[in-house]
Amino acid sequence: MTNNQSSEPDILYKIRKLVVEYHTRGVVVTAVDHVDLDIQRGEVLGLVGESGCGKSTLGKALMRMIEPPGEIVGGELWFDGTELLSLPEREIREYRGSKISMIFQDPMTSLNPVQRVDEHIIETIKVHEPETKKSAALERAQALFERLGIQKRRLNDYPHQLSGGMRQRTMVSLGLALNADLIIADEATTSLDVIVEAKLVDQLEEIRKEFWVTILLITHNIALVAQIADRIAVMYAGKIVEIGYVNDVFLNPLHPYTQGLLQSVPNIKFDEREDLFKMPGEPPSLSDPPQGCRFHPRCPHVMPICTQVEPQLLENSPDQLVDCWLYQNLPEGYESTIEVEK
Amino acid sequence: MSPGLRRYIFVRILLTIPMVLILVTVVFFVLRVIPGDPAVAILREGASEEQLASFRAAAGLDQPLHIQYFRYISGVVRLDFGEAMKRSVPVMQEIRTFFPATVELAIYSMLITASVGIFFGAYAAHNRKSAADYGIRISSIILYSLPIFWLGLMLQMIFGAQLGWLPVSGRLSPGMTPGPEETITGLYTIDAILNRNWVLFKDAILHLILPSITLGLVLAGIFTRLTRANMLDVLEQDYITAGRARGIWERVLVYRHGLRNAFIPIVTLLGLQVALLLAGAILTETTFSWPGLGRLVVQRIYDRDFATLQGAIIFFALIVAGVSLIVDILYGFLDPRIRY
Amino acid sequence: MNISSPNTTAQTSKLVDENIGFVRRIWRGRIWYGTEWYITVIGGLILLGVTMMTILAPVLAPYDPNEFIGAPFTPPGRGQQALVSRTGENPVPSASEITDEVVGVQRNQNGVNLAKELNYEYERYQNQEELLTALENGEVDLIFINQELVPEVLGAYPNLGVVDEKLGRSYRLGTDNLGRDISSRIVWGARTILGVALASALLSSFVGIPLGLISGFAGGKVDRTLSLVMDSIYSFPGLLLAIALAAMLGPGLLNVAVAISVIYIPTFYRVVRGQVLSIKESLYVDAARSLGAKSSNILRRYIFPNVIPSVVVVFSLNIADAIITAAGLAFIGLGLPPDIPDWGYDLSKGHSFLVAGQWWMITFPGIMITLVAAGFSLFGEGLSEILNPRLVK
Amino acid sequence: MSEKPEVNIRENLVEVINLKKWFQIQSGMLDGVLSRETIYVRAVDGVSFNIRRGEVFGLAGESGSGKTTIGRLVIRLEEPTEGEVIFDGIDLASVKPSEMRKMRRRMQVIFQDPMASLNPRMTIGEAITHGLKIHFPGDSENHRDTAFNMMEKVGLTPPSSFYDKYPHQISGGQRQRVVIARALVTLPDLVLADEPIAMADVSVRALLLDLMVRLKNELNLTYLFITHDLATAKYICDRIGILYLGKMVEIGELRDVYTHPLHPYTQALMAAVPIPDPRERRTQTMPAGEIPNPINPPSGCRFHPRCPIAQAICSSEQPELQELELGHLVACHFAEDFL
Repeated sequence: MTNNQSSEPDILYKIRKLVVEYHTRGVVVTAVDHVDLDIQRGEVLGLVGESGCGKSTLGKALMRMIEPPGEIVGGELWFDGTELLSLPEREIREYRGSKISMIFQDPMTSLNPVQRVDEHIIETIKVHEPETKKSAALERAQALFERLGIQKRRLNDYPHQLSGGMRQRTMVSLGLALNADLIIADEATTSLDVIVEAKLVDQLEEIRKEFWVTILLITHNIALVAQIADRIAVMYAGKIVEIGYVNDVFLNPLHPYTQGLLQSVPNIKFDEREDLFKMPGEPPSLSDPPQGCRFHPRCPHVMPICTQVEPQLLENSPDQLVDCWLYQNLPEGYESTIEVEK
Repeated sequence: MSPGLRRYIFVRILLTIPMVLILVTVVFFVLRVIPGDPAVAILREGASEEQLASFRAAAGLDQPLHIQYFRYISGVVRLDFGEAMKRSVPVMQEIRTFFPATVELAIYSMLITASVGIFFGAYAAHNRKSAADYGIRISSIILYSLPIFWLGLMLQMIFGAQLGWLPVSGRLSPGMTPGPEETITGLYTIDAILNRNWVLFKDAILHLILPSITLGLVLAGIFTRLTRANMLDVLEQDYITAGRARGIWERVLVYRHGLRNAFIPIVTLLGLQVALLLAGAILTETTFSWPGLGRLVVQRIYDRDFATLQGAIIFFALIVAGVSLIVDILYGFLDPRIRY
Repeated sequence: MNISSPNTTAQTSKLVDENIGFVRRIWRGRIWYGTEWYITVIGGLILLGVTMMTILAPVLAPYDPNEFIGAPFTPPGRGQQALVSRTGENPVPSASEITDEVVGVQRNQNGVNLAKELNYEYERYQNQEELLTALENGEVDLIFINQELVPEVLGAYPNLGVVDEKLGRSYRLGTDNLGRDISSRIVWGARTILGVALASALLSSFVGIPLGLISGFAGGKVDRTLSLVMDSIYSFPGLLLAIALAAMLGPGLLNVAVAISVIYIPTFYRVVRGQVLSIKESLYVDAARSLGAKSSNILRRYIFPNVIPSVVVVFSLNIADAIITAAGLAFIGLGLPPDIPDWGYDLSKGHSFLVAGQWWMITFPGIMITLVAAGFSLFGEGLSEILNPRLVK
Repeated sequence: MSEKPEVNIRENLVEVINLKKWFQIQSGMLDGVLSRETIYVRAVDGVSFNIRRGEVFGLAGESGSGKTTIGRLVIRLEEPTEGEVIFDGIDLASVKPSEMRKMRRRMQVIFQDPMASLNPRMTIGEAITHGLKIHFPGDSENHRDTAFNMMEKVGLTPPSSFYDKYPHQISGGQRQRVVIARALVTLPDLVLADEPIAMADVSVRALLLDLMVRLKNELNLTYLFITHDLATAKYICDRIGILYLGKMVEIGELRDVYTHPLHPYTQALMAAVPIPDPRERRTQTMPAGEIPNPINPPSGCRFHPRCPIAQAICSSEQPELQELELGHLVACHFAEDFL
């Protein structure tokens, strides 16, 4: 475990200046652009953003699972004290599934249709712990299933015989089979019905406490992050524009994009925000992003500097970082056109 | 066996009957109804009027159509295709003597096709967009475009005439044909093993090499492309990515998870390959003078033997229908989504 | 809900929609499609070559394909003669001055035709020894021998000398058993093979496509019966059906084309029916129906334009198959009548002479068939990957 | 453009009475002959509701609830197994096909996936004017202007730069605006919107919702708004019906159903939808199990296996829709307890 300052919470995954590019059809697209992110041990971090903002790419990059034509071109991934980018492929493979595991969006296609459910779990355990006997692995599988509320007999079924909710819980049990430290859930509940989603979210909450596992919840569903996450990170066009505790960010969003986004999220409670905020424009294409701050074409408080120079993700107050010139002293030659109380 | 599977097989068996009926009817019409008088076409213009008449009588072509059809169908059901012309030997008996040779050639060719096809198809899919992928794709296209008999002739010339390593024609060297007491299956290699007659086995294998490579390689051209396409579909599925995210070895992912899933459609493709195989056998047997059913068909075309031609075609049709039935049932066992 | 890899639609549209010339757009496709583009272009070039060969056959082919122009079995590149006489007694400074001298020639060799052409007096001898002894003992003053034999002959008969060399024609690809020029037969053969393949592909598409459209669009009983019939034919060994048909119809360009086309009707049917079914279920057809469009309108403007790309791909692959099947039929003697130059026919003729070592009779037609068939397949495969990846199973 | 023909104003534009749609499972050639009784999926099993003129009637339900099928039955893209659909006083079953095609002008559809609902081989202009060509072949010369006018309204400005483009050359949001323009250009009465904004991003969604509401008022349309997202439905619907496994469990004014739902399933749904406010975290427990297999739905009230207040009667008798409050109907034997 790395020794870090006493006040500093225990950081499980330190991501520094991560850059991921896609080379498709003669066009270079920067999906993740110099992202800095700390994931604290034991927390649920919600990573939100609209389609094409790069959050899924970031999730895959954390497991070094970027397939060509994508490529991690820069940055450092400090997981529990080890820099993952420098590891050879053979060693990184050992991290996948045992230290970091992933749950995917569509439960219907995430399990091998010709392989029984128990074979999935036993295989995963055997890959990382070859010496464990089959029977021991089966017992662990049964315990996991029981813990997640699925009947044990379902272990001998084939994936197509399980319902959507059961399959997603199987994926969770696969993630926990080797006591992974971090579970990355990439739109894990998107294709589930809202009641099943709610139950899965409850279970994730219980599991987090019991298995002391950190969860990175990647989703476009901001209301879901409000329900379950401790902290929230908002991504826009390949960059993280704001990070903070959910209570702070939801009550006092700093970045104009976060403000707009939170006001355009529909709320089912009556007499709450009767009309949705209508943000102008559309998310930019990542192949030739706007100059300077990428949100400036849609930003209500745009300043001259915003259209030329990219701001930095800096700490505005303890535990709340924001990537916007409104909260940073401007380099000389530019003056702030809008008075904002710090 | 789950009710679902039993139902699936029962339906498949029932479905084969209309299929065979349609096939047999198509053959019936092809050989009789299309424009032009079959007798003239078979005996060519030179034939005199009474030769034509005797030919029609022998083939029963002078009967009204529905009677011909009724007699034809009843013959098919009893596997009795009448007498071979000018030989007064029941066609079925001739088929029974020549068919084992075709089966043996087909088996070894299929082994080559499947092994080359699955290996290179899976390899190409695994290393998509690499030089190997394009190399394999283009060479498989060229392989399939090779006319079978031309490849056969070339191999005969190089390995037979020039280098003299391999026999270029026939199933066995002269004088090696096993007597009736040794013939069990009619497949020399199998019989040789059963009788532990290693000399016969060696000779039979030597004779098999060139023809089965010719037929096997050409068909491997299609099979590689189809396996690659199926493997690509499978490798793009989420459960492969999910497996990778669980740290499973890349090789295991491709050749165990991937192939096991891709294997199901590949099995159905094998069914289709059998049809291509039988078609290819006709040309291969003619090139290598391999005494099989295919060569019999070609020879009987020269002899204008209408009955054998019709009998052989129907027999082939039944074989193909049988194989596709077996393949479909296999499909049911292989795919858990149907079994349960 | 959202697309995991970044959304590049807006950017890529820049690449496509600038209204640049057709050729430049194809060239720009290179970066767009990568290697698939190269495959399609190679296939396209082969097709272009074959069609040029078909159109320019009279210009390209040195001789008439059916004319017995040279001596049988002349190896490739050979055919030219050398004029040889006894040294010292050279009656004529060069071939052109021959007036009434008698020239000795060997039976079945190109010298005979050359002598006839230059209307010399000539004397035919059974074999080379008789010819040379005739020259030696003065029966004849000059003889024609194959140009490549000069060193060997002069070595053996020092008292002979070469008067003139490189006379008459050389046959680039040699001649066949009847002395016909193989290169001409190759050039003229392109027209035949392309004609048969194209005719059969057109025939099978004229029957297969409409049936596929009806079956896909109508559905219900019609669809079930049609697909059962088509599936049974589809699983049948095509060549055998073609053999039966060809045997019944007899030789003739159209007959062979019909024989081959029957096999490929199910292929067109299955692809078109599959496409129509998937398009029929698509939302934009539902939207058209809710607009109140008539079925004919939907078929014409919504379904057919979206089916065309896949039909083009199947058409191209189908021609490749037809070429190989036509060659197969010719090989077993069910091909075209002998007077039409056909690669398959040449191959089947070459078969018997192979043992005697005349390899060139079968090598060149074989290469051409493979090249043209591969060309169509490459074109089809590349196109299918570009138009809708992994469509043609 | 001819003004919409005047029709005697009737309170309900659409009346749906006991609508049923059963899909046969085995459709194989021999299967019909073989199996003793054919098995059906009862996707829609007796649903009745009315849509008032000028109203946005919401139809909400999870997967397998039959909401999309009902939508397609209302605008006659599919024939019902049983029950009637009365459109503006006309029973659609009695309308001849040719007549039905003319009626189509009055009922249009907006689908969920903008890319799949536009013909890739037709330009934006052709797509929008196709409806005009069918229903107003006469004045074809000003079809282009009508289309430009509508494109202006839906925010595809300047229309000339979009008219000749193909769907793959414009963004997702723009494509959905083309779909809306195509549906509204023939000035319909009823618009079926089947999850129209589910594919859009959160920031774009508000714009599309606002656009749809504005156009409704401007062209006095009536929407049948189908969605699985109750939070979004709150911002556009006037009345809402909740579906479960092919049956209507609750109908009512939006405020009534959202503030005090009477059916246990609706209550669970309302509680399950996450609220975008960390201080209001859900406490209610969720009903057990998942949506059963529609092939053999549970007997009696279909929700009874998962219902927290289920009694013996629930598994034997199917509850009918009763009006417990003015305009607030519910199909549950014990709904009174929640009044």
